[in-house]
Amino acid sequence: MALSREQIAMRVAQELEDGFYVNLGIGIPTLVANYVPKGVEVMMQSENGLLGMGEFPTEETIDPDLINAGKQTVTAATGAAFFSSAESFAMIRGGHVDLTVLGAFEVDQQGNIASWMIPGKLVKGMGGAMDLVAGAENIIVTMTHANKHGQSKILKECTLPLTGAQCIKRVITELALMEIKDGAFHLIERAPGVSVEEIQEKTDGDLVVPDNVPEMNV
Amino acid sequence: MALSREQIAMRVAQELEDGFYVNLGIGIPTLVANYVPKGVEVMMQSENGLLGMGEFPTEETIDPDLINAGKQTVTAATGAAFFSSAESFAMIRGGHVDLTVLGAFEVDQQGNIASWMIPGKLVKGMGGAMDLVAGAENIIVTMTHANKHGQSKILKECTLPLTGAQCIKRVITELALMEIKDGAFHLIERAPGVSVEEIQEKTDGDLVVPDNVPEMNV
Amino acid sequence: MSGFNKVVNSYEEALEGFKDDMTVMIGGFGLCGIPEGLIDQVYKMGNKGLTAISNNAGVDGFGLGKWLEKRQISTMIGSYVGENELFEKLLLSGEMEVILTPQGTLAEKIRAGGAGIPAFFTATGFGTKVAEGKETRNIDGRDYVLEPSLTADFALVKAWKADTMGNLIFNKTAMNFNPMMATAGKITVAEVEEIVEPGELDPNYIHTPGIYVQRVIKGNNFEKRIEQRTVKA
Amino acid sequence: MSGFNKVVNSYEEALEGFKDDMTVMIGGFGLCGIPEGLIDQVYKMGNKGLTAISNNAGVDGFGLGKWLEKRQISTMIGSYVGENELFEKLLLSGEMEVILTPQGTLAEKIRAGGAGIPAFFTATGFGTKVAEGKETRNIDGRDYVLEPSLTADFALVKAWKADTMGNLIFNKTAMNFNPMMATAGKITVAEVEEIVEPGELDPNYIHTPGIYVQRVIKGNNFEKRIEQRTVKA
Repeated sequence: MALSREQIAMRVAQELEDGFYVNLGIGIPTLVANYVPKGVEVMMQSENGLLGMGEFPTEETIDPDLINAGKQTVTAATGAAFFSSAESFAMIRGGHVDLTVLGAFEVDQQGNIASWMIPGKLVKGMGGAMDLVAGAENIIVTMTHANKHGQSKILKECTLPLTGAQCIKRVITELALMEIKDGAFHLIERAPGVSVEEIQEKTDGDLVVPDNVPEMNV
Repeated sequence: MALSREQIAMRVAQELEDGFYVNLGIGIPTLVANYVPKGVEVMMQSENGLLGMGEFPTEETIDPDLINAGKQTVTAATGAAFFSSAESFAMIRGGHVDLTVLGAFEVDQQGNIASWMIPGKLVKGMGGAMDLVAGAENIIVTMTHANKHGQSKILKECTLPLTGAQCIKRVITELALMEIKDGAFHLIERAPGVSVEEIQEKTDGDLVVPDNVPEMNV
Repeated sequence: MSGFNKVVNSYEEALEGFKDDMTVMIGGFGLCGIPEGLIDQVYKMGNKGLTAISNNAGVDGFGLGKWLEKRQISTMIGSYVGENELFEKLLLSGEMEVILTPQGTLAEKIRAGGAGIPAFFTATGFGTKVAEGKETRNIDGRDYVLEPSLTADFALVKAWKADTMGNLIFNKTAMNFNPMMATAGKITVAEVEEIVEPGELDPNYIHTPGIYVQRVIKGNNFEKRIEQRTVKA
Repeated sequence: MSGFNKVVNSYEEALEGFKDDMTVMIGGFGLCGIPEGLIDQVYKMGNKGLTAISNNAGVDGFGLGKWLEKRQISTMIGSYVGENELFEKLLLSGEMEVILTPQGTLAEKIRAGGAGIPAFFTATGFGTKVAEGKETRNIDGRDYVLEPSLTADFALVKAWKADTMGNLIFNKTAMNFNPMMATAGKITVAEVEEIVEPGELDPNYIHTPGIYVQRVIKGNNFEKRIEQRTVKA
């Protein structure tokens, strides 16, 4: 069975380590915060100037001066810090964030990612995504394996304008966890009940398949 | 009569305008703070991270965590701010300081200044002087017109390693106030009782002398 | 009056000298931490041909969305701008040029402008459209893009508190782009919620020292509109 | 123990992994705001071949002057360093290399290192010895020097207060180079006067967010020696 959005987030959450500073993008990545493993503490970085993003406020504690990068009202966790956008991206660009999780339209086997622009449609802008992919050593991309027409988004070469070049090393989709190295996707885990054949079929890029592909534990 | 150190500082102080942010170097420039004209308020910037340097402390209020760029214990004026060295030089380099006053070994008619190094003697380093001369639009150099051997320090071309190139526009010595433009020194004012001839004699660089050279009012 | 008293008493005075075709920075992230009254005043004055530097472009009818109504912006520099139908229309019709800049690069370009750094290298955007036409360089095995800095004729920022000398503190994530923009304006105007006397702000916790700020105005009735009102289930 | 508890209980632990030939940044301006205990510990350990990045080099027998006694520094990068007889001797004898860097450029190189900016242009030093061998460029009519950034294996900083998560605040001008250095060390160790629980420092006034800090140690008995004790007449 293909993973639900929640299950993708659960699988990503297994990559969290105690003491990690983490930046979660909009969409599925945001859900990761709901599945932090027991005994693991993480601090969420929000690129608009907050380290230590807390849960959503109540109607009573809502504060228009306290939002996240998705412009949602949030709270500050214990031990949080506020700072300017320049300081925030100094953290990101300087490689101080331990893990970045973000969505994408396409990734390819060179580690390129396209996530911000579909020519011909309105272009809203890249926001902080280009800085995030350029700054992080440790990035997980969450996305669906194919679009609604069944076309693979796990490509030999991205067709859309790039967000970053040769920066992505791990992708988690509803079907599989893959690593990108040496110019190919490497299948590491598959969703429970999903066959290697289905993954191969929906993967346009070169896919290296080891003898044994364990199922994810979600 | 040649000006005393205090009189040089007094003349410099006449250039202060109400609301100026000012960086004063070590030596004669420091004395300028004692002669701020009535009705004029200035804020002193100290490049180690203080805007709004106050007077020296008393024995009771002395604080090792509060020093100026000369490493002297100081106080903070009302309305002061503390910040990092990076922020401090952002102010300086970014041209936000209204007036910088510093000493020099030599200046020349191209506006070059040498103030930090005498080869063969120990080199202590340039500290913040190179940033100060590169960052300020409005710099006054205070210095003696000649060294103790009578050799002019107001030169056609600096002989010592430079602190900054083509950045100095005004020099005040014990004999004269000069402006540097179009590759020459221009005599603007002379010390009371000092003759134009004496100034010319002690000036190695090209000196443009107008018909009327008023005496300084000190 | 002391030369350090930067308080002005009207929005007209706050924006004296603001002209057509100027470059103007506007603080805020989305609608959080924007100088609402100063934005309204520019809207009232109706200046045209502006180059607006702001992370976002407001929403229809609020914030910079109002400048769009009067076609006041000829060039918009921001990182995420399309939350606004009118914006889309002006962009597609070619009435407005848009220069999309990665958010971190935008923040750093503004900081650099204020700090006298004319250009810097960053890995952000290498190999993407953002790097097109720009100098790139491999330094120690990694590829970087050279980015020039940004400054402005006016910087319009929003702070929480100011003293009369222009020392500023910001509140929580309403800080965002405001501190860098304050350093990068030839004339920086701070619209604030409260003005106090010098000495009332702790010098150890000033976010923006007064040297960067030319004018301070106490804002009227900040609306502080929330874009994504999200509460705990 | 939480992964965010960065408190260590001994100087040995604070400097675990510190080795010969490493590059180390040391905060402070003169003797103001230096991590006294960490400096002493490196002196005790006796590591050699260090590249030390610090605005100044201490005085005879105190601060970095102690490292000079044991000839621990092979290269010193600073802006103003000669207040120390031993320093002069080591420099003239060639036992130590000294790279003099303008103070503002030094501060910016360190900030850039922490912020992922590999190089930037500055007008400082153009036309002087500092620019020798460096790329220069005329940008919009002004001449600039390209300066690469600096990072370090260890950054040893002094703060006033920390919480256990490594959020730091500094006191007055004891801040100086400490915040930038905190961002530029692979391992940043903060020696502080007081350690408090998370939540006790106001998030709006944190100078150095904990993300930059790997270890926190409460210093013993700071001497805080004053170089120029100057009082009102």
